[in-house]
Amino acid sequence: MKTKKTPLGSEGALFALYGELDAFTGPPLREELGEAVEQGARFLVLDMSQVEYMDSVGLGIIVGAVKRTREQQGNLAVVGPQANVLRVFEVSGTKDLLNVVRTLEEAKGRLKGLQIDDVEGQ
Amino acid sequence: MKTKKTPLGSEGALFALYGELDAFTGPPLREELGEAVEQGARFLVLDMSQVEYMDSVGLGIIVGAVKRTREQQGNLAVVGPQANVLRVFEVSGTKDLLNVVRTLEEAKGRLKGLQIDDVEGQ
Amino acid sequence: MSSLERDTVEMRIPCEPRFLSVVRLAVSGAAARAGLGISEVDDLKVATSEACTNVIEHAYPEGSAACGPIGIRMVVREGELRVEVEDQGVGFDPKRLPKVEPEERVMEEGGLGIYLMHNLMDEVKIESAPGSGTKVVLVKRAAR
Amino acid sequence: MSSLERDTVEMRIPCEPRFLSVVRLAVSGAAARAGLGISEVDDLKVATSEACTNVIEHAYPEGSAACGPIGIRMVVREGELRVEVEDQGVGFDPKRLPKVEPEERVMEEGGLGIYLMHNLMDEVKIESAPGSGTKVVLVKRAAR
Ligand SMILES: Nc1ncnc2c1ncn2[C@@H]1O[C@H](COP(=O)(O)OP(=O)(O)O)[C@@H](O)[C@H]1O
Ligand SMILES: Nc1ncnc2c1ncn2[C@@H]1O[C@H](COP(=O)(O)OP(=O)(O)O)[C@@H](O)[C@H]1O
Repeated sequence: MKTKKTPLGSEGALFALYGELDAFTGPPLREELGEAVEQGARFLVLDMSQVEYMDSVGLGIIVGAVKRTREQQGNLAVVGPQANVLRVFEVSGTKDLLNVVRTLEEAKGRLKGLQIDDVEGQ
Repeated sequence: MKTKKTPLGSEGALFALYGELDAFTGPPLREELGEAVEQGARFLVLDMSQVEYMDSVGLGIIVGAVKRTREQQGNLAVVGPQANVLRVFEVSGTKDLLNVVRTLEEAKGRLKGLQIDDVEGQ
Repeated sequence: MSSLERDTVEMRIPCEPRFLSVVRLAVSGAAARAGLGISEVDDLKVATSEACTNVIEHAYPEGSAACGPIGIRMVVREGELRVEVEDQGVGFDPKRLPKVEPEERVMEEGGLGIYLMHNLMDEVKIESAPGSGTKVVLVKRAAR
Repeated sequence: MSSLERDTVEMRIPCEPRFLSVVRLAVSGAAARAGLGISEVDDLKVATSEACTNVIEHAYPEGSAACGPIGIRMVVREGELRVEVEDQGVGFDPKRLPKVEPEERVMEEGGLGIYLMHNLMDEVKIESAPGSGTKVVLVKRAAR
């Protein structure tokens, strides 16, 4: 799974994810998100519009990341999943918990404490 | 394989083909092209821009159709195949024989005897 | 192969996550031949992947070196695909799965695989017992 | 499955053209895992389909009711996919294929399958003899 990371203010990071998210591609992503939080990004936005597949392994990784951000009084949001990926969030009852929304604007709204000013330009 | 047939002048027919062309989907297409020639369409144009896959079974069917049109002093052309399908025409050395071209305009140019006037509007 | 099996595709993959995508592609193809629609195919991809991932993660606790192959059978009927995922691993008692709510499971970062299968498929059957391997049967039908 | 086979996906399909697309999808997935590019994957889809179509059309001349299953093995290496297509049918002598030019074959509406395999693959090996079935080995490597 390819990823592209962009800073989001001083305490946040936007990850654009590409391809399939399963037990093969998941573990390196878990590492990457964990490191980002360790390095101070307590607000994470995952752009999942280019993710073609996700199952419970992906869910588990995202849940792990949201827990880590919240330990730092931060949070996580998921932006723009395609129909098949959205269905997995919905069926698992994790859509609200994981702040699954359609636009980056909405995601910022969900991340209370994220310094919006720094982000306006994105 | 889905097909869509449009008249092309009084003695021709344009077939738009959709999907995969292999030993499963080929036989009904062979029937359909054969019938068209029998019913007087001695000029055939195959729009292959929406064909996602073709192998030697498809080649055989198109060669069969070109032979039938030529028996009636007609001809056949193939328009706009995608890279993978074009490769099969090229590797098999059938690109010229089967008048594989990029546009409907070019196809008409190859079909000497097709009454272009009737076709202008297409 | 008897004539009864003219509708069955069989597959065997090594017990490794890199082959999950190959299984999903084959399942997509079989589901299309069964006449299922896009969202039904998507559901089958997830459920089949969950079953195969479980073999990789749970069937051979001694470690991946001991992990045997995963058998996948796809039975293609008009309007229905049946997928069977089989291993010769340790097995488990499906009745003794912890009964927790999905919200709780989620915060445990796991335990959602079988829950998803049930919610995405028309039928799920798990044949397993400690010591004698596991067979998961998934059935998805075309909506009318 | 021995550790030697940790790179091998096996498949068995009934001898019917409707399953060709399922094989192509599985081959695409395996080829992607081997690191092959899009046009290499496309070549493998054609060559594998040709081999399977030949089983359906030639291996069981008594007719399709007698037609046994088609075995497909995909061996995934870094930068290389090897596909083996096997049947238990009548077999043939690969050395006695008619030597005609592709242009002539084309006008016969057939006889291009093996020609295409040779022109699309890096290696083609046909192991066959009258009475003892056929195994076609196709190898495609990533361009450097
Ligand atoms: N093929 C299998 N072999 C052995 N145990 C299994 C198998 N599939 C599932 N299990 C057991 O069922 C439990 C629940 O599985 P699942 O709902 O997929 O959640 P998870 O895999 O995240 O634990 C697993 O933790 C495991 O104990
Ligand atoms: N699996 C097979 N079993 C028996 N005969 C085969 C098999 N594959 C190929 N052949 C023989 O090789 C010939 C050439 O095959 P091919 O080049 O694919 O062209 P075509 O299938 O159009 O005849 C076939 O006509 C057939 O006699």
